[in-house]
Amino acid sequence: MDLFFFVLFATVAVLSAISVVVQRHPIASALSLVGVMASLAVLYLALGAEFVAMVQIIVYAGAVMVLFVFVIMLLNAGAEERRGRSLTAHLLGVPVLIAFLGLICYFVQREFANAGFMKFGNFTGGSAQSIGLALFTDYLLPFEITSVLILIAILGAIVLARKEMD
Amino acid sequence: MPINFSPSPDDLLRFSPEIILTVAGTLLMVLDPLFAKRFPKLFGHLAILALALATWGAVAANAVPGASFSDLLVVDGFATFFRVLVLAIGILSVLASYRYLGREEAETGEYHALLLFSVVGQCFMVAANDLIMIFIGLEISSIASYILAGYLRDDKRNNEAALKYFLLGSFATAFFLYGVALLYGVTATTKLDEIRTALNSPAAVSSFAMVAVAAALIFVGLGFKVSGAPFQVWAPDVYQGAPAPVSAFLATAPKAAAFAIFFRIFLTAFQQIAGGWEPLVWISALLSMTIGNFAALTQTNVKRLLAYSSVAHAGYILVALAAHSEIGTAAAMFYLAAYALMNIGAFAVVIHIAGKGERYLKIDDLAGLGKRQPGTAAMLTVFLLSLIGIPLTGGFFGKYYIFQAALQSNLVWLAVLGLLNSAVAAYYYLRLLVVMYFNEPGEGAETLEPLTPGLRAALILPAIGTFFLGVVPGFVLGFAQRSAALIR
Amino acid sequence: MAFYIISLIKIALVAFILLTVLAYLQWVERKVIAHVQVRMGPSRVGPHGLLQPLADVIKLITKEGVMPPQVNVFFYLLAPFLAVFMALISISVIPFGTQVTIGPWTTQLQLTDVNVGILFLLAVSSMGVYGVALAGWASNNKYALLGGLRSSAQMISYELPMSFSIASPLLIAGTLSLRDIVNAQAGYNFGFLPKWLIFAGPFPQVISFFVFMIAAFAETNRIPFDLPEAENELVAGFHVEYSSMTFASFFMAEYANMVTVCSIATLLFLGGWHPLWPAAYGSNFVAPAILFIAGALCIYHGINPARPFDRYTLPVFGLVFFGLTALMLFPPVIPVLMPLFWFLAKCGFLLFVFIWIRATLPRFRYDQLMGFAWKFLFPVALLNLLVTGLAVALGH
Amino acid sequence: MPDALAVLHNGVPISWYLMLSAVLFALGVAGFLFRRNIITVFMCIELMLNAVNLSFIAFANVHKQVSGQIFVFFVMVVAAAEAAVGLAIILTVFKNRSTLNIDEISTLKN
Amino acid sequence: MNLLDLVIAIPGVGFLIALLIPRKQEQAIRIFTLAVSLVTFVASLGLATGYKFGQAGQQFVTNVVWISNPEIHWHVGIDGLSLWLFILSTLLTPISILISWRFVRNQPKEFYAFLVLLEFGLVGVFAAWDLFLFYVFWEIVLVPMYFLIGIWGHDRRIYAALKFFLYTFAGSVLMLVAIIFLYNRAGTFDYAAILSGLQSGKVTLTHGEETFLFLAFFIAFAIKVPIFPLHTWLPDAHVEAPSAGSLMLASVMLKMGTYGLLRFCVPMFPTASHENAPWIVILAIIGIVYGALVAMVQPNMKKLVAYSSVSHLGFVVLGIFSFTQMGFDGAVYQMLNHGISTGALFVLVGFMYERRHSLAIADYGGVATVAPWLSAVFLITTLASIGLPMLNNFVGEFLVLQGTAQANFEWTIFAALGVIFSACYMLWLYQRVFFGQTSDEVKHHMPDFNAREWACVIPLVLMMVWMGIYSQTFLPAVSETNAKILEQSKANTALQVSLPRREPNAGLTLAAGGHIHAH
Repeated sequence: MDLFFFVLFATVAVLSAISVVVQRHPIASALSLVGVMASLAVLYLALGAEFVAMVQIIVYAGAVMVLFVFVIMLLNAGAEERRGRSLTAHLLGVPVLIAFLGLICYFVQREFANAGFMKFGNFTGGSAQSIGLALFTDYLLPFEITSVLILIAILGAIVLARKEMD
Repeated sequence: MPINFSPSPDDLLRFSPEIILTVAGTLLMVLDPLFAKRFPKLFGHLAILALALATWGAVAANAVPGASFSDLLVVDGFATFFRVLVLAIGILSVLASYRYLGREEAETGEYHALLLFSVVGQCFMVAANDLIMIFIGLEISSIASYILAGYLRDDKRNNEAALKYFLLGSFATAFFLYGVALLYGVTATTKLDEIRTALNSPAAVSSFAMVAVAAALIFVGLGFKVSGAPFQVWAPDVYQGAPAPVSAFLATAPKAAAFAIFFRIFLTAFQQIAGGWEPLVWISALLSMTIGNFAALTQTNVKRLLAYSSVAHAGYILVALAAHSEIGTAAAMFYLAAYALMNIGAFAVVIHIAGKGERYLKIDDLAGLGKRQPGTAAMLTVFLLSLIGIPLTGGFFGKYYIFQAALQSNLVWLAVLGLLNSAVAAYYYLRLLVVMYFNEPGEGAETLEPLTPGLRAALILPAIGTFFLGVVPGFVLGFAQRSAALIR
Repeated sequence: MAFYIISLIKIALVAFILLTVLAYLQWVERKVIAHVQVRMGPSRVGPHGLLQPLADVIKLITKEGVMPPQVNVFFYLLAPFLAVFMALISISVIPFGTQVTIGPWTTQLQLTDVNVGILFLLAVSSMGVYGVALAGWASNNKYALLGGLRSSAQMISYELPMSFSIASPLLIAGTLSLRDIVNAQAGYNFGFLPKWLIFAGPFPQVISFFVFMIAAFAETNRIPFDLPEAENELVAGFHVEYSSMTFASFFMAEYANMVTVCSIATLLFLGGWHPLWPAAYGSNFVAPAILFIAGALCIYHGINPARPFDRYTLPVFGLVFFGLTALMLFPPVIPVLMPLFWFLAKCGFLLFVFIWIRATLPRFRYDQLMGFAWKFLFPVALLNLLVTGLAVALGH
Repeated sequence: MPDALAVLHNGVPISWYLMLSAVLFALGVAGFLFRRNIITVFMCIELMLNAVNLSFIAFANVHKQVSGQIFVFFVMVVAAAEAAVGLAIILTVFKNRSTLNIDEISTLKN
Repeated sequence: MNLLDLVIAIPGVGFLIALLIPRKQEQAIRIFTLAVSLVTFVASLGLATGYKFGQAGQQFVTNVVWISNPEIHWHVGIDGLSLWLFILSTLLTPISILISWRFVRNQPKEFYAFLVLLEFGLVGVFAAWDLFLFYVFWEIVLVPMYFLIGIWGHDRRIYAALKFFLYTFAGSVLMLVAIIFLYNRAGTFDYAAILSGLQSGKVTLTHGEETFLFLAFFIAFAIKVPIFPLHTWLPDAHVEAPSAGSLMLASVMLKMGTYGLLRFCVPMFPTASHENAPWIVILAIIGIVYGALVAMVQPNMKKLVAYSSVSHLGFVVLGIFSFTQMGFDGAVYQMLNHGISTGALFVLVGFMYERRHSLAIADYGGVATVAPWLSAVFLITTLASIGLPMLNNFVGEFLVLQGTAQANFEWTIFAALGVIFSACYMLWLYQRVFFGQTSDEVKHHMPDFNAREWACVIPLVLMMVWMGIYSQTFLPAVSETNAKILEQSKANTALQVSLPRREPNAGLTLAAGGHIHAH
């Protein structure tokens, strides 16, 4: 069952991610990204991170990506004409990326092949309670300081996007 | 299950600079709609006050060094040094901003609030002992900087600067984060000292390859932030496009903080695999110096020139990192202080000559400054000489210490190439001097306005600082060395 | 294996009942509004128009779907699907009652019990925006786009006070599982005052409840927040280009959302399936009594028919009601049916409120709507959360 | 490579999750490098962050620690803030230049 | 705080005070800076009188910690090598101020202030006994000279100034590498400590390291001297600089290079300097001949003098790399001579430029008839410059040639060619400028010396004669010190050299070396 879910949603995630990258229309990319996020949320659930999975959907898919879609619509961004970056970028970039990917995969496989197995329910530390406890004890400081981050984001949006008053 | 977690007074004191700045930033935001029209300068004054208070807090916190908030925050000499440095940069940036904001008729309240928040992030970064904390601090600093870079939103250059800074900054962040994730996977912790302990254990040797990958990713992320080559592509565009006082700030404070964590992470967490990352830093340092200096040779825009020069200076500091020794760390700290002073000073002159809408940014617009305003010209001369590395200026001792560290770590060729680079650099700095003193005044100089008090202070204070570092470097260096001993 | 079979049966049952309810909700709405406005409402198709929903469904299915030439086909078709999917999936975590034991099998009256159920609901509802926004955009029509943009902005804005208002009862209940939240509301103060969160706890959640309801109206795009489909400004908003089944999908989604939010309100604030007063005081007899009265009324009107047809239909209904009354009085099923009844009753009442308000209030102006969300609702919800938090903290 | 039986018996190896994460990350990087619409480029950054999050969660499962999930939480907050600011920046850019093509937004230089 | 500190401090403080004088008070600035430089000069004479002859080591030592980490000392002192160079700097500064008295109209405040700053740097260079301090002064010299050329120079001043700065700076950063390297090895910047460490073997360098360090120092000094292929900045800088700049540049700043060679390169890295001597000597000879030949064809007086400097400095380098007592003595003496006589030439050319506003030889002719005193002084200077007996250069050139002959006679032949050539171009210059038809422009614009100008040239002429007639005033101190340096360079060679190599100077060095080997 675990394997089935993993394969299913990993496939969905990868296909959606490819779709994000190759779709010409930003809206299509955005929705594909939502697809990635949703399938990742399911994988999070499987890994015992139910709270984070839900937050992933609420914050990422439900708020951040909506914002993206919103902006795309607002700007009425059209499809990209298919004239990619320079050839050299492709010639250089693709092999480097594949090498990068291969390297990471190789090391990950070497290092973590026997690190553990995911079985649904083998880790139940991801409840809202345990997250909350961690957030308000060990991670109180970063938790508080993220409020500054939010404040900056609000301020930034005001500074950059407000209408002229006069 | 009531949770009782209340910080002790010591904890709060160690955290006081951030608290003060956050409160002040919020206050500025609140006061903005009330006073923005009537007292546009009020916000600058308040910001300086807050920064000064925070500096005091940072110094006071140094009296009770130690870890707080479940070891996430560590106040040590290193942290204090960089805190004071970024706070001082903040003060100087505010001083340099008065005239600019007035000239461009920009909103002052939000500007200063963002500046304060950015400094909060940097203070937070440099005192962090945890990769996640560093990440959050980095982002606070960066996000505020993105906005500042595009602060004059009707200016196309500002837009472009903000966009590029934002895109590449976020890109870098993702790399940094991936590195953190992998590191977390190997060591099951993100606290720097625990990572070090974990990697020190004999069992960890088998994971070194993985750690090296993580280190490389973190290196990429931080390389972007410090604008070290080959990740420097954004720097020229951003520094050129952003409002001049913001460029001054961006070229110094975030860079100083990013270098602080660079050193902290690489010397604390990755000390074990130093042999692995040293060549990486070596190459990056050399590339930064070379690319920065040679690209700067052909620039005609002063801001862009300073941008490339800042890339080159990042290269010098990376040399100190490549040395990965106590003395190297101390040298980098000293250099960053000197660099911040001279760079802000140089940018202050740019702010002064740029004129409304930053029209006069060509090197030729400096022409005749030596005749029109000998005082300003003399200040710029001091900064440029310091950037070149002429003795009796901070820049000289900075370079000296760095290359001493490099030689001590047997990086002879890096030192030689670095110093030759600094000779190349002399050329383009001298070009500014040439134009300023030897050429006849142009259009920019005709319309030049007298120095305002804010700018005057933003010139004189760094100049004094530059000389101070150049004549009695022992004071700062001594502190740096004592602090550097702590992060190893 | 049994688990899967039971689950499948439950899913089929819930889907069937829900879809029927949704169809009839439309009928109820038309009837109620008609009566508010002193009209008859649908009455041609079937007795009292009871077959109207069926006719509507047949009509919508058989109508020719018009595919406007300018639309972006894929997203145009995806949008209604998304809307319905998101609306229906949220039902899966809503508990309707306590557990049922039939022979060796025991199951909850709930499709699945997730321990972060309420978050799941929030998540799904936040995804609901996509349907509307996409529909507006894919139609390639300026009215539709405006409607889509408006509604996404509106839904995002109101999601915030909604979340805050949900957080307060969660704080008191101390859990995210919907079932546990309802269980936390069991019992009575002084023996008769229900411990529903709207009444009781360290801090009664009245404000929270109202904020939630207001936000719920906005989230479901109902009057007075139905700006996305404001007929007089935007023709019909985001679904102006939709017809036949695709149009029906949006319609269905809207009603399904209504059901969902009413269920949530019931679960969070109104004690879920807990009766209004203790069984000791006879709460178990409310349902039979109502059914009995309904049956009696049917028989009465069947005997004195207003229309010729009523002579046959109403007695049949009357008999059905009597049968239900008898069922409700049958002791073995009481523990199962009573909670279900109370839950449906509260939910139905809230649905009625929805319709009632639609019949009563005019529409907001757009800036008023946003201003209301950010300047009034949000601070109120925040304040309420703070006070609740304080109360909970002091209560410990 | 654990054989299929082991997978059925033990569950999915964590390294598979990590490789999935690496693949997603690389796809994000590819998008960042090859796409030209600013918004898409930005979305690719989000994809990279998501990939990192998956790693964190997987490691949290390995180490049986909640802290990995906390990090994801913070990353999300950061991503949200970044999105707000980033989109605002994109809006200003679009307002002044009426284009979202990253190649056309390169007027600085001398 | 002894007299030496005071002498160094006066111009430094004077510079700061000069900056404070209001821009409008031009005369006040002139007088003040002149006063400062005169006081410095007088005080520096005190050094000469107080100098204890017969002691080769440094005197007037002050050694206090300036920067504690890394330990950098304010360690200054004077020995026979630096004493006269030191006084030369203090002597020439007032003269340079005087000759600019009327000439500089543009931003005079900065001009005079920079001259004083230049003096500060120069005296510091000659007095510094701490490598780091030396480097600091070395770089300080660069800045005022850069501005002097760049602001008050002639038409191509910007190009010249940049070229000057970049050449010198590039060299000096190499020196910095070497200094840091030495510090890392020896743990001190103190020259004496490093030297004794190297000699006693406490500080060991591999052969490659020593070569590297030697080359790093050598290139820095060679650029400054300048030695043949690195000399191209010099004609540009000299021609474009104002008279005062040319004067200081030729008379004192070039000596910084040769001083450095003798002070640092030779004693600290004896093996490397011996090994590299052959090609350095060849370069020096090329410089001598090449400089002279190029000077011969110059149409521009200043350029001619500038190339003659290349030639003369070639002698100095030759003398140094002959590794003989006489060669050393001659080199040092030649440094002083060159400072006086070439300085005087620049002064005089400057005077003529002030009058005629031209440096082209073709624009002159028959000056002798209108300005006899000027011609007379010029003649004396010319003769001194070509090494006429009884005048100063003769002594130096003789010593150098003799020292070279001791080492390798073939070199002497080439070097002597330089002497002959110098006679050619100088006399030819004199003939073209002072004799022949007097043109109208010359006639009307060539008044003779005034009092200020006399004040400038008299000390120089006196010195030429004094140094030519009674070299014993100066040579003993020089010789003592040189003997010590020679000793150091040999002793060290003996200790370290293990590679067999061809010894160019068969006599002295081999004998001494062999002797110590025998132990």
